[in-house]
Amino acid sequence: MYSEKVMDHFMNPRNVGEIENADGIGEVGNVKCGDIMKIYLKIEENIIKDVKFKTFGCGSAIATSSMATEMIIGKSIEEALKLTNKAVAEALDGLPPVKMHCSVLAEQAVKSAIIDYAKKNNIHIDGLEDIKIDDDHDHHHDIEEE
Amino acid sequence: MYSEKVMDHFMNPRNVGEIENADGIGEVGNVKCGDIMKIYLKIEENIIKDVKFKTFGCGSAIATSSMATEMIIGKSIEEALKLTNKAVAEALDGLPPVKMHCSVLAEQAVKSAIIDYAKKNNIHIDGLEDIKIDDDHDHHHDIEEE
Amino acid sequence: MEKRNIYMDYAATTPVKKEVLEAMLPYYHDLFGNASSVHVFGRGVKGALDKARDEVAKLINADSSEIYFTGGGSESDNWAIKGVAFANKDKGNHIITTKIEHHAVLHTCEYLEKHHGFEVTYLNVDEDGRINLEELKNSITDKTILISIMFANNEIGTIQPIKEIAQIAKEKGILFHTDGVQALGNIPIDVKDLGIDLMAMSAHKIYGPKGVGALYIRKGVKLHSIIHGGAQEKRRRAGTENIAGIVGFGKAAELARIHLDEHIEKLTKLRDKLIKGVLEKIPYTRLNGSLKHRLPGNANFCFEFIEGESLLLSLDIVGIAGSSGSACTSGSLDPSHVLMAIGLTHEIAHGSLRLSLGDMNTEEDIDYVLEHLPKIVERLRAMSPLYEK
Amino acid sequence: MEKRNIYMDYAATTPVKKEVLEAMLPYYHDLFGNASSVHVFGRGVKGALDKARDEVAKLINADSSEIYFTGGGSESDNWAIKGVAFANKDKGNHIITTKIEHHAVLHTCEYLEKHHGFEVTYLNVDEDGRINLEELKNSITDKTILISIMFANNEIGTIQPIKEIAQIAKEKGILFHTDGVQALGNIPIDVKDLGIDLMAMSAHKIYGPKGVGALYIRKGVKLHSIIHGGAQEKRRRAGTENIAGIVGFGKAAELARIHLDEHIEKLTKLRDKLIKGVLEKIPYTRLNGSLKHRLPGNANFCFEFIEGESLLLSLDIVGIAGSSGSACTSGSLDPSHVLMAIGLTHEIAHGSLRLSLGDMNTEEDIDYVLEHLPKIVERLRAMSPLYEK
Ligand SMILES: Cc1ncc(COP(=O)(O)O)c(C=O)c1O
Ligand SMILES: Cc1ncc(COP(=O)(O)O)c(C=O)c1O
Ligand code: FES
Ligand code: FES
Repeated sequence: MYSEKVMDHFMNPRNVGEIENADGIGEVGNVKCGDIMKIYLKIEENIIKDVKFKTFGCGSAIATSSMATEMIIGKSIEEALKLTNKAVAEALDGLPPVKMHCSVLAEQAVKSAIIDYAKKNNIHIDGLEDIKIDDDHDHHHDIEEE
Repeated sequence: MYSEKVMDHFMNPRNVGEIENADGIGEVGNVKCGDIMKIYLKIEENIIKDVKFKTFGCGSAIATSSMATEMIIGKSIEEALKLTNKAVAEALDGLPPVKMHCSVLAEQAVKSAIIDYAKKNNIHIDGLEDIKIDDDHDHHHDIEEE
Repeated sequence: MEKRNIYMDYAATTPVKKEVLEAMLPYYHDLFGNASSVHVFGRGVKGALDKARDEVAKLINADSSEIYFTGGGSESDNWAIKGVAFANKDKGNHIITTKIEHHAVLHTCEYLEKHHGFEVTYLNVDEDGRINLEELKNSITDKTILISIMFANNEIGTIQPIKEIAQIAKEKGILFHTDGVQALGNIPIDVKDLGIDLMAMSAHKIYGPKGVGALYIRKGVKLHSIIHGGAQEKRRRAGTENIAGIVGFGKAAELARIHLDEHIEKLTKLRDKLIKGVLEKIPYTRLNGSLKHRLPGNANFCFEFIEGESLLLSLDIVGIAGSSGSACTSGSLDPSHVLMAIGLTHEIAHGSLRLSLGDMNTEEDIDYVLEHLPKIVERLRAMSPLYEK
Repeated sequence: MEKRNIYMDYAATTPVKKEVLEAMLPYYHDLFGNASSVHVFGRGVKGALDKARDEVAKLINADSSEIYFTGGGSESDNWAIKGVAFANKDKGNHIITTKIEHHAVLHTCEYLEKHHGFEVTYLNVDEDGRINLEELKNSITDKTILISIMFANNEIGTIQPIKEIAQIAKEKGILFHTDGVQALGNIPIDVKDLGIDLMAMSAHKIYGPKGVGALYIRKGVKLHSIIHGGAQEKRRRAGTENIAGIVGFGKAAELARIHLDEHIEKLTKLRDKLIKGVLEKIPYTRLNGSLKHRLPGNANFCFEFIEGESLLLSLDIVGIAGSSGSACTSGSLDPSHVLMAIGLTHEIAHGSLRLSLGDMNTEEDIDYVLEHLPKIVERLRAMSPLYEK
């Protein structure tokens, strides 16, 4: 069901862990839904110098966290904000349809870590105010009952 | 589904045919139900000298007609009246449950031929008045619907 | 000619083709997993289900997503009819069907009448077994929620004017279900072109396994489930998937599609030879059903003065397997409701014989039947009190 | 230890045993006839059906005539519940079941509530997963027409006090159905002694084929059919019989009966070793279900701080096939309703793992799991934001 890339990032996740005194921390998801993603950022001069993550969740949640950290490391904040869940999923050679929402989690975790950074440092970043983090994200339920 | 005896009497029925100027003719069954049995008797001095039958019906109807004619030939009328459908079925090594009613037809055909003989000759035979020939005999229908 | 074993009861059921069985076998032991499982035993299986669904879809020009696997043709008929009826109870309670449906449709309708407050119109058919489109139109009321008319009849092989029926249903906004069990794999079916909303199918009539069927449900058609439970078949039909069976159905559908033209050509030729021969050689014989609108493999006769079971039995003895009425009803001794509906009298209907041809039949089989059948009919007639020469 | 392929998902489905498949094969091609037919192709088949029915009956000490073959466990559950409900609508509209039933029961009950005016009480269970008999008694009203309580649970393996439940139902004149799908072939079942009125069964859980099941209907119990049509199964369940499948079910039932004692002994031993090992080696682990009233092959754990799918995936990589929640619901991402009902919190319920053992498992398999599982759990915990060492 998962691509080789997903399995690789699931089995050998990049950037697992925490950053002490991180400049920004984002946590999304909901333990009730079975998924929590936590992203730690080290930011220097607007550049993401280091990223770590911890994830409680399904295989796809772990793989997308891992991929998302790889995709933003070394990037500027503005570039990191452009990261979409679709881009993460594509970088993993796709996800099964019912697992697309796990990549949304990864996108939102990154964004909420940046929001945290902005708040802590009281800086303004263009477009940040438009971002909505939805903790109670919809879990897929098939529609056609009966 | 049928015993070898039934198959034998079906394939090589004994006493098929008609008797011209028969002393008694019995016809039972109902063309609507898919079965008619006609029995011809030649009777001399209270003894059944000859029997013939014609049957429109299932394999078991043909076999029971054939067996019934064999069982009464040479018998006295009183003996022939004692012929039961069970005896015919047993003589054929049994019939499938849904086919038992075909043997009833054979018993009744014999009886109605004897009634005809009694009527034609205006003689009284003990027990004859008790016999009821039911032309619209029940066809098996399984009971448990729904 | 020596004794043979000739099967001419393909309309009752067909043998599973070798290629079909071969396709099925791996799924009993090596690839036995549950299609819904994450692990390797389950994963291999999901692709096989998808492929089978594609093949069934292709055979009738449906989308894959419109095919739902079931436990057989009867379940599919029940699902379509009860499912639509229960889902539309508030819109209306009237169903239209015909007098010559398979019992899976008839008894379902009767059940809905008796226990769930529905009203059913059973359309007449003409002596060929075809419905009258005017009668159909006239029987529609503003309470009509479903029209269920079989594609082709199992006993007499008559094919209905499906496209015209679908058109009428569509104009009135009524759902149209057709029992396609006999038509599938025997004539071309294009559900999109024909405008069918629901169609019941069964694998064992097209050289697939028994106990597997499908319901075509046009995208957007709403109906209640009849088997609730797990999330299989997009939550519309619960139950661990019968993977081997479904794979077999898929393979059978693929073979049916590939060989459809030659299948039709071959069976039509054999059937015409059989019908011609029987009518020529046996007097007091009637061909039931339509000459023109007829399934390629179906021949159905009535031989006056004799009864069907004794005929079948005699044929069986010389190695010819046919049927009388429909096999499903042989527990009952009433004459076929289909033969009654095309206007036969009881006595004639009792003497019916269906010889349904299939892929394993040959010209020689037909010759063999044409040699034996006349003798058998004559022998039984000679015993019949109804027959006066 | 090198990599293996270890199947521990027997509660989801089982492979078809060699003897079972061998018994089935003749019925695909040589003996393919319709069981209702008169001719030689059909005749051979009737006896095979009878024999299979006898074998299933023997396994549960029923009469042969009380066994009705269906298209699987889900159909059997649906039939029992809807059949009784619809047949007794005028007596009452209340059904009692539990919160931990299989979806084939739960969703059927929900459907009857939503669309057919029935009311359903869903009984609670204690932390072992057992119902409270007093609560059952108290929930009975004069409108109660059916009690449906599963024999043994598919996720946590808990066995209910069936005899006591049947007794209560009988005293009140209420029909009692039990979903016996998981219990069949895994513990002794005597429907007569237990006083069961209806019991659903499925072949593919006892090393038989998928897509075949049965419903035990005690003599005299009345219920509506859910698949109407032909006269099969004494007119109570229509559809051309899936002969190969039914024969396979019969053979599987025979093998299950003959080997029941050793099967139980072997699986109990393996299971206890597994449970003991896991609880010893892995901290923050909970065994779900009852220690005493438990299916021989069932082990179900929750590992705190991790999530089930990533656990399954990791196990799959080292060749261990287990499941999380029930396979049927893996389309949904909610935690198991059974684990919630025994009082677990969402986060813990998400970290569940069911390893269900069967005839092909060995001691070495358990050793292998006990070697790999702790490492996998530890690896996932190290990634989890919930886990603070
Ligand atoms: C307890 C229980 N009931 C019912 C079913 C449904 O059986 P089937 O998959 O044969 O429809 C299952 C298994 O899936 C089960 O474990
Ligand atoms: C026209 C028709 N409909 C429905 C069915 C029922 O199909 P199944 O036997 O697969 O349940 C049959 C055959 O038995 C049939 O010929
Ligand atoms: S994180 Fe919810 S299923 Fe993947
Ligand atoms: S005579 Fe009626 S079935 Fe035999």
